[in-house]
Amino acid sequence: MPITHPIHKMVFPESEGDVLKVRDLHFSYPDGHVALRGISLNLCSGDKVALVGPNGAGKSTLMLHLNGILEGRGEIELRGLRLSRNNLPVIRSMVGLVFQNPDDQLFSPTVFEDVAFGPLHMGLPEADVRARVTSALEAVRMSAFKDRLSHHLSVGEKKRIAIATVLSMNPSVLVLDEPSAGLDPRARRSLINLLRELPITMLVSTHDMRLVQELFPRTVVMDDGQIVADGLTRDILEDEELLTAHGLEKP
Amino acid sequence: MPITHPIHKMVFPESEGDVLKVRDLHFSYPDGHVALRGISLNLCSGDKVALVGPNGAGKSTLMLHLNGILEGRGEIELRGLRLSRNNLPVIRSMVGLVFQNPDDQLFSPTVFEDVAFGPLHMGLPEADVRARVTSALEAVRMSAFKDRLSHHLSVGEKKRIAIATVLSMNPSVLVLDEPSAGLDPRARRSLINLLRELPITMLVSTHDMRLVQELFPRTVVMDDGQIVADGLTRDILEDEELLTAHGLEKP
Amino acid sequence: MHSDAFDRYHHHDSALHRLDPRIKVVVAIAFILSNALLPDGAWMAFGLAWLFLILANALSDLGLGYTFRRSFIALPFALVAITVLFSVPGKPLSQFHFMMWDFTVTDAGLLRFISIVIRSWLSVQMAILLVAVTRFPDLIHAFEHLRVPAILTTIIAFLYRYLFVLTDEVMRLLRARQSRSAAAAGQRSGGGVLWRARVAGNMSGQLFLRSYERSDRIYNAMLARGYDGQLLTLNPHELHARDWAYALAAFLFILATQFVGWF
Amino acid sequence: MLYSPIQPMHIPDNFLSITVSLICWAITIITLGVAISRTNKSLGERQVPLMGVMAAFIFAAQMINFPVLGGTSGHLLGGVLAAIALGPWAGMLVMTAVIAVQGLLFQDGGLIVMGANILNMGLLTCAVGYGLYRSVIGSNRTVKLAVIGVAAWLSVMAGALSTALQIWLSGNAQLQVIVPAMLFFHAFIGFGEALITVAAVLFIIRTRPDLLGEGTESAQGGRGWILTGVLLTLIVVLLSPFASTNPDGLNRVATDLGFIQSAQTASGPLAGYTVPFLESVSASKIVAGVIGIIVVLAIVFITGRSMQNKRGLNTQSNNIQATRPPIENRKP
Ligand SMILES: Nc1ncnc2c1ncn2[C@@H]1O[C@H](COP(=O)(O)OP(=O)(O)OP(=O)(O)O)[C@@H](O)[C@H]1O
Ligand SMILES: Nc1ncnc2c1ncn2[C@@H]1O[C@H](COP(=O)(O)OP(=O)(O)OP(=O)(O)O)[C@@H](O)[C@H]1O
Ligand SMILES: [Mg+2]
Ligand SMILES: [Mg+2]
Repeated sequence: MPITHPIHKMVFPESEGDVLKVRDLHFSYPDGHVALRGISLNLCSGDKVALVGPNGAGKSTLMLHLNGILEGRGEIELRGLRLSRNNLPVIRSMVGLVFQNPDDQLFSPTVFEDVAFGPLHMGLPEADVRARVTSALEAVRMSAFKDRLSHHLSVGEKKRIAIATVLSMNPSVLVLDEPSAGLDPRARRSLINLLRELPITMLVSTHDMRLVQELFPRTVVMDDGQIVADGLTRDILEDEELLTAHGLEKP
Repeated sequence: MPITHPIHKMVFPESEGDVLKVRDLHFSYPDGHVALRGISLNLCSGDKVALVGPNGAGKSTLMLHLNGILEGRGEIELRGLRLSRNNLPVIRSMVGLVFQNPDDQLFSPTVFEDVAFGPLHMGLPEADVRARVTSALEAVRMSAFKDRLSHHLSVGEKKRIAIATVLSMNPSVLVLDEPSAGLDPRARRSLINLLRELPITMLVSTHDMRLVQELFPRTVVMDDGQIVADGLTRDILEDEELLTAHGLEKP
Repeated sequence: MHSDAFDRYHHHDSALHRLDPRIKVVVAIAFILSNALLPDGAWMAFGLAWLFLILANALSDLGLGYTFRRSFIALPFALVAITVLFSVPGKPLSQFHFMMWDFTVTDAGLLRFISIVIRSWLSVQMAILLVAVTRFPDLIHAFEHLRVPAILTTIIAFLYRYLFVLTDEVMRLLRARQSRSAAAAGQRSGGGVLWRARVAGNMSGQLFLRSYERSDRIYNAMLARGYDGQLLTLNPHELHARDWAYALAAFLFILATQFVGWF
Repeated sequence: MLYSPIQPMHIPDNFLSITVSLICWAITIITLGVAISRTNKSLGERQVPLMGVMAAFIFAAQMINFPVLGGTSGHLLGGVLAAIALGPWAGMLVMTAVIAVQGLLFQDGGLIVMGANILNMGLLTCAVGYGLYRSVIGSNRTVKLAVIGVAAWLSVMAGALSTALQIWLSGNAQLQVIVPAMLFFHAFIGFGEALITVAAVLFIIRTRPDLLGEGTESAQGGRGWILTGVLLTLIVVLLSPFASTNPDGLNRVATDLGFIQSAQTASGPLAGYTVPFLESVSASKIVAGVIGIIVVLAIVFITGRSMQNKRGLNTQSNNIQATRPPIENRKP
């Protein structure tokens, strides 16, 4: 199985410096299943990076490490701050994690309450909270939905609100787990436009290779708990051997 | 908005006769929402038909009518048998409905019990039930999973078992609601191969336009409770105007 | 999905695994009942019961230590029995004063306490062994055969099936909450107790709605496959001579334990 | 955190005497028998998946916790929520399934004492909760929520009180110690239960108010439930202080009923399960056990039989004939 060598440090034109550094991260689930076997990854400010790989590659597991929900062996640094138990709350305000299923993310009855959860939990004064909610909803173009019940929204709308719930925390990095799953073509298109517009560093896991091609200059391929390729998207998508070896397909 | 005219009767080369006839079907949900506004549709034996359309078009609602779970105004005929309260059990054995989420479909603790559920409720003797379970599991290539517990399966495996649960009823038509949602490329590919092999009439709703292109000679487009186009897939996929008008995209 | 931790079943192919689930259930209950009937301080009988447990363990192919190790999880409950020390009349051993009450530890109390802990430890190990060698669906079938009303066993079967789906859902909800439980640098975070309780309540309400709607979809799926108010299953269990032999041996052993305990 | 939350009310095996365990089983089985026939009448064929998934919901919802004070956390027990959302009878069945699985699969509570556990955590909580809720069904939202909160708190206290009484009747604790200890501890748990239940109900009212209509409209024996709720409330409110400050009265009653031996002499350790008219302590214990077992088996058998006969007929099968034999008869 020929595997492109991971490129550990890539500087893209728009990069300004390191936002996220992961060094040699290992993790096993309590039942003994080894999910991560030495992950190293750098994200620079402004990067938009796709994370692809077959089911069970460990993508979600890696993402759950980035704001300390899971705790593996290895080093994670955010804007120079090393992740540890003591600074978890601060780290969590810097990493905005959006889960695949927006229903998991939206647990409050109204959109406003949901978007306000993060800022409220951070102990901000009320005026700040309101300001943040307003601007987060504006960023995802859902200002009109402030008082709606989350429960009754369409999947595409829920997805946008889910992104707003982390934007309201002013994160340095946005980490999205399979954002386009289950969307119809129109909602998917509108999500792509939204992600393109957001001026924020992001790491996005997906099975949607066309999304990768359209949106992300850089792609990281994972399989079996390891990074097996990391480079320019156009190079990776040309490497048919690599793709089929890891259960992927050319768009 | 230019709309291709629905083609009410299309005879494809492999057709042998009508399996399913829907005539002028109307339906409103109890809350007053009008979901179907006069649907007419014919399916011939051996047809494999894709049902596409934006979220909320009424695809799932239509499918729930085909075996009498919802009851609207209009006529539905299966192999010449008119659907009515009295023959519901017979109709239900003729229409194999597979829901989007296999977790909703697999409600028994073990795979065997789930696949046996349909035949048992048809009142078949035990030996027949066992024979049907065996052949249904063989058809989806999951014979080895008979005694497994449903909740330990992967999504792709669950999907196959969900299809087996209706195959065991020897249906005349297979009706699948978004079968490829949430599958990774490998599992999706294996599902496509499975559907291609199954020698059975099927109506499949999906948002996956590439699946439509690969698998289905005929496509039906729904929007807002109506059928807005019905014809050869290659014609419909060429009609960019039609596609964008109904929130779809060329694969 | 990943909530395998919920499944206590261990897959092996031992004599005990192959035994008819009805026999296993009845013997386990008889054993637990027999423990409850033993008098305090019947050390010999306790020893015999332990021997029974060890024999069963040996038949199970799980390794002798399995139930023993698992049983420690249940042991903290024994502390609840501490009140027994003071409540049984007998010869005082020691005395102390706490708040407005006087407590006297008696010899009979101590005897009762030790006996209760041993008996309940034995019982817990048997229960652990039972679910470790019987798949839960088989257990449900056994209860069906033992005339537990079908509606209850059916609810339990559904509970078992959706336990995994819903706990996965809860895990994801909890993670989502956790990942947004942030603090600005140098700020105290967390909100008040009432607010936190409200968030937990909202999550429960959310889960409730989703469960309710899921049950609708399941009902549809059942209708689509011919459900008409009755749940039918094929029951693969048959009692063989071997099963009866094991049952007989077990009951004789348990009777012997009772005999030793009382005379 | 992949375990079922450990609840202090789950009694393990051997912590109650055989007699008390069996009496609790008898009460539980009779109540469940009624519950089964009532739910068959009111909910129809849709009940099966609904109650099954709701049972899984209660189980899963118990994992949702929130930090309270000093590292402790509160979570839902669910009896009141189940009773409000599904109606009292269905709520009881759902709670029974939850407790049965906790006992069977996780050894969280014993098997012989499961009757007591179901009674304390399933039946009583649903009865108190629904009874109080039923009395304010027409009222405005604030009153409703307040009463639901009180009901949730009381349901936990009722369960705790009944647990305490069972332990005492088994001769394993002194009344004046166990009652205040259990109630004090559970007052806090009940507080968490009340907060979460109210918030969850509020959530449902705001998003799907129609769901709460359904369980309550089926209010058969509506007045009866109010009476039950108020009665149980009174018992908790009056009995708790009485039991902890003036145990002698209750002791006398229990002694007269033959539960507790007042003798302070040699037979002390065997206090617990005796048939009063038998002289030999050990023999009477065995007889008591055997009688209890026979009674329970008889009840199980009879209810099982009658349910089996009713099931096919009571399910509301308007469009399908339900003539097939139920599960039990289709053994190969
Ligand atoms: N809670 C858990 N306990 C045990 N094993 C787990 C758990 N969660 C995930 N795993 C296992 O860890 C591996 C990585 O899982 P992960 O969810 O990170 O994959 P993924 O790349 O996100 O896959 P997908 O594309 O399906 O989302 C898989 O083999 C999975 O089975
Ligand atoms: N139980 C219900 N009560 C009221 N309205 C409903 C109900 N279920 C669906 N609807 C509405 O009926 C319309 C059709 O819904 P349906 O689920 O059939 O769409 P769909 O084409 O399957 O969409 P999707 O692609 O998202 O699955 C939608 O507007 C939906 O909001
Ligand atoms: Mg994932
Ligand atoms: Mg649909």
